Amino acid sequence: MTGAAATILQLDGVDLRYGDTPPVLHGLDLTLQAGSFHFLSGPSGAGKTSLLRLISLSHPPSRGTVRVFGREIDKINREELATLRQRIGVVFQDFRLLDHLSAFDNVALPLRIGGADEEQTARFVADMLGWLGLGDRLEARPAELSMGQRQLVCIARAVVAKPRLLLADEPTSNIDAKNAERLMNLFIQMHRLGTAVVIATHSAELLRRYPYAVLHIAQGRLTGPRPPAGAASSGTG
Amino acid sequence: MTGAAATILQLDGVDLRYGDTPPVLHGLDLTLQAGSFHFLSGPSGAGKTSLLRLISLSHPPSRGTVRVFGREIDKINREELATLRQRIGVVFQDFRLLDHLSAFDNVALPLRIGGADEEQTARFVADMLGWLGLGDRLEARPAELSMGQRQLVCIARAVVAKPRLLLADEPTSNIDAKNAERLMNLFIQMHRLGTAVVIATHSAELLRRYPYAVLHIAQGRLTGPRPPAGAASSGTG
Amino acid sequence: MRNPDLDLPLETTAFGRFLLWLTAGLVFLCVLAFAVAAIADAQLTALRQEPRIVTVALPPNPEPAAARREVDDVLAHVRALPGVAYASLIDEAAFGELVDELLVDDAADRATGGLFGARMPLPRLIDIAFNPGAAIDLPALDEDISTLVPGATLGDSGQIERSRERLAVLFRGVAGSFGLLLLAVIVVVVVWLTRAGLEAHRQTIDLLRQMGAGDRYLARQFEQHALAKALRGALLGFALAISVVIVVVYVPTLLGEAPLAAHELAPVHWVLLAMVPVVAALLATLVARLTAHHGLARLR
Amino acid sequence: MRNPDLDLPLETTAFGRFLLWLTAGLVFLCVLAFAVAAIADAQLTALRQEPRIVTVALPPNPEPAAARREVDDVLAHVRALPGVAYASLIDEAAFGELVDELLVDDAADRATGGLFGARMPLPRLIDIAFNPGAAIDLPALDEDISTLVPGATLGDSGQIERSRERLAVLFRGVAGSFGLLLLAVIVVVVVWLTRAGLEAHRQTIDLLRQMGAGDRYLARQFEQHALAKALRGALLGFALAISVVIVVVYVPTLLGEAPLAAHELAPVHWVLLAMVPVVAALLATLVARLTAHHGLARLR
Ligand SMILES: Nc1ncnc2c1ncn2[C@@H]1O[C@H](COP(=O)(O)OP(=O)(O)OP(=O)(O)O)[C@@H](O)[C@H]1O
Ligand SMILES: Nc1ncnc2c1ncn2[C@@H]1O[C@H](COP(=O)(O)OP(=O)(O)OP(=O)(O)O)[C@@H](O)[C@H]1O
Ligand SMILES: [Mg+2]
Ligand SMILES: [Mg+2]
Repeated sequence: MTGAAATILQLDGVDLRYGDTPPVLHGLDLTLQAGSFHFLSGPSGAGKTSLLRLISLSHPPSRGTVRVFGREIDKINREELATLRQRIGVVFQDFRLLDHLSAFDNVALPLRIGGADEEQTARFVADMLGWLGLGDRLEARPAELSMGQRQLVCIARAVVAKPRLLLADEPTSNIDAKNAERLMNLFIQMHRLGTAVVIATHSAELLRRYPYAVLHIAQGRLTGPRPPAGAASSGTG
Repeated sequence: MTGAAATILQLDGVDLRYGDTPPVLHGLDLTLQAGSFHFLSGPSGAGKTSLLRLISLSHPPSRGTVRVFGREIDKINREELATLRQRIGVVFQDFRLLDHLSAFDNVALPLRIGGADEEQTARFVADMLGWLGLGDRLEARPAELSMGQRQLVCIARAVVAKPRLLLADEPTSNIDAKNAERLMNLFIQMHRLGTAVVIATHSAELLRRYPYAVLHIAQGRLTGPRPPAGAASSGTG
Repeated sequence: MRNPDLDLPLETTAFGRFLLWLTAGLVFLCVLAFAVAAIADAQLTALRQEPRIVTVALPPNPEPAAARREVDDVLAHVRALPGVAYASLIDEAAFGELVDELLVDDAADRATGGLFGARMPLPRLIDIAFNPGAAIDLPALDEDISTLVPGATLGDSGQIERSRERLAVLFRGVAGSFGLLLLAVIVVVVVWLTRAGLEAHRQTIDLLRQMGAGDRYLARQFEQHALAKALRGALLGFALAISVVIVVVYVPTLLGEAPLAAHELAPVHWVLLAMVPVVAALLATLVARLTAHHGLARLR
Repeated sequence: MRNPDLDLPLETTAFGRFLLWLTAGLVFLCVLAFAVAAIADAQLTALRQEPRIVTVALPPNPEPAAARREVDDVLAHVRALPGVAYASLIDEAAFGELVDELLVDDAADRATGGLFGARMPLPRLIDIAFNPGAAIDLPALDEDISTLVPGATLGDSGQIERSRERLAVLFRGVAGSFGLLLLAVIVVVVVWLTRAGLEAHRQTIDLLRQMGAGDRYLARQFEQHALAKALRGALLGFALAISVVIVVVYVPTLLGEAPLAAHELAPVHWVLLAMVPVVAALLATLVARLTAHHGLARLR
């Protein structure tokens, strides 16, 4: 693993609960280093997405402390929080594309919010979508894309601004095997360049094929990081 | 296969195009018998969802004829069309749950639209959601469910009114292996009771495990029905 | 478990949010406009109920017989005209008093015989009262009378009443048309909101259709929603408007200013005003239903 | 490729759809209300510019010296009062003519010496003109004068003017307050629409935040949208209202009815009316910005 082993994220005794219901996650401790790569597995409803919400600073912990890029999030003001979030890329399980924007504009959002100039934005976005095989669909609205294509747009949006932390929630759920492999290679590439990557998945196939540490979640508790599940080799990227 | 071999759906030389773009589907011929079971496979963007839109009468063909339950759809008036649609259950790839309704009310929709009485509706819906393991989440809104749970609600909605034609678009994309097997057993059960079932999937795993005919779509053209891909046995339901 | 009519989340979009308030605002204005028209109408009725009186002045004539003949000629001519209720000579003593009253404020002075006493020759005045609403050709009458008695003149006290009458007609017309225009605006607003609702819920409508919902099932939701919202909005607007009418009309009356005479509003006016919110709500419901049906027929 | 300010699809929800039309409607009503206030104000100014004249009548006094003294006493007393512009005796011949004119229509008659000639003892009248706007204590004046000259009375010709004045003040106050109320309604509507917009775009806002958008980035979109829509709506409402003012005020004037005297509106009134849409649009923008900031701060 290249890149300094700087701590990007640290959870200490974190609980998460929605409303008045019992906590969905209990007493989590987790540390993510720059350039690390983890799978996050567990049955449906176990709390994978909830954990990613905590890590992406989109839901506050009900108990415990969360530190990102060395800062404790309870002590950060709103403006700084926005800046920190610009360094985190998220592939949402439900994509969350903006229906009224084209594929191009959806992918351009993080660059524009980050204040990149339009020329650079146009180049980055077109390159990224072209590489994903959507070069001829730049102006299509999400409703005019197949589900797999929408998922690719969502992934493009998460990685286009070169985040230091990439969180992908079931990123290949609607994507065929060939594309899935290309995507995994992209994630691996980013991890080699220093991005910390976490991929939530219920696909036994992925866990088997790629030799990375697995965080397993069950009944709201985290086990792991476990060492890679199988001894299979793969990941030619 | 039980049930008379009545023809439920027939496509003759059907094209489908969106707007002015080149057709997404070309010259399709397909016949579905009552109590049949097909997988529909093909790479992302091949047209699986588009074909299901044709079959579910939600998009008209650009050319050719579509007959459902023995009726040519061009010659059906609006009221009759509504009645025919009540016999078709669809699991959407993007779920399409109504955000403002509880899981219970979402699943109850087809029964209520069909005019079922409330008592029967309540029983059917609670049974179905209970069987899927959502018995304690009846009053949750879609936003309060995990993605896999949402997909289960969508499937419950598609099957609760016992349709004669069931179309499922990637029904296990967000569901773990254990639940996926339960669902496949449910679909197989329905097919044995006379429902024609079509399941679109990109999962090589499913195709390998279940011994049913496969319709393959590529570059807008349909090949098959092919005989079952693997010789694996399974489907204990 | 829930109300099955909740399929479309109409509450959350413009249709549900704004129908109530826009109906309230428009019915408020509409009731105000019709109230102005009703007040104008009431005043018009009152003006037309008053017998119109025109006064003829004959120059003084010192010769009693000739004077009496002149008066009789004029009375005979005038009484023969269509639309005349009565015509009579104002008695001279009373006229003398009238002149005194006009120029002398003090009752004591007047008791001592006034400024003029009763010995001065005064012009003789004849009051002609026309039936309410009669059409009167005053210039022709003026000419006839000065032919009968040279020097006789026609007072123009009717002139002011006719100007007020025309003003009342103008106000009734303008305010009434404005009220009708506002009802038309309600129709336009409901069409517009229903279309916006169809648009906003396009995906949900498609989904419900996919599950076999017919046009009637869908349109009914718009209709019921429109009825509930528009009725509440209309009653709200009506209550506000009636409060304003009462404040603007009766409070100045109590303060003694009385710029408008609303106590003259007839029961029929009040009934018509009370019908405005009902008509508005029914109109909104009907229009929502028709627009929804029409819009649904066009969506595929 | 596209305008980067399009992130929030404000066009498609109530905020975008209705801001323009609601602003137009409210500014329309607001300008009308202020126009009524301005007309009332113009009439008030006109009424106050007219010197108010009150007439004192002294009873006839056959003795010339005493009569002259009485007149001088009253003039001296009155001229010493604050606010009196001038006071003068109406000359007797002129008064005689006035009486003739009042009772005799015919110029020929009048030329022969009139009904009364100039030999009758007439009351002596004194006109007192007060400065525009002076506060006058008429009852006290009445008492003073009847102490000076027993039997002297104060005419009440000022009474009607004062009633019209009070009416104009009432109208100006009511219409002006209504106009201000409508500006307040605009504020409320914008707050409400902005909140509805925040609510409707909640998910999009959450998404943009997740990508690192700050409050300023998000609030700016509401603000810019509000400015564009409210300005267009306000100008539309202003244009409509001014058209109505012109139709209602000038057309009857041309027809000779002249119920309102708008030609008396001063330039300052027109400037104030023209400021209404500008103020409304700026108010809407400011309120949208503040509401958006406040709402965003509360969302997590
Ligand atoms: N907003 C919410 N309010 C209440 N409960 C919630 C909410 N979001 C999730 N939950 C509940 O929390 C639990 C964990 O949900 P989560 O989405 O984290 O699961 P997951 O591991 O991502 O599952 P999946 O594989 O199905 O996506 C589930 O039981 C879910 O019903
Ligand atoms: N509404 C639309 N307008 C225009 N083009 C569309 C529309 N819907 C789909 N397409 C295009 O038609 C093609 C087939 O789409 P479809 O959704 O049927 O694919 P799919 O086989 O279901 O793919 P996936 O596995 O990704 O869901 C794609 O190229 C897609 O971009
Ligand atoms: Mg999840
Ligand atoms: Mg698809």
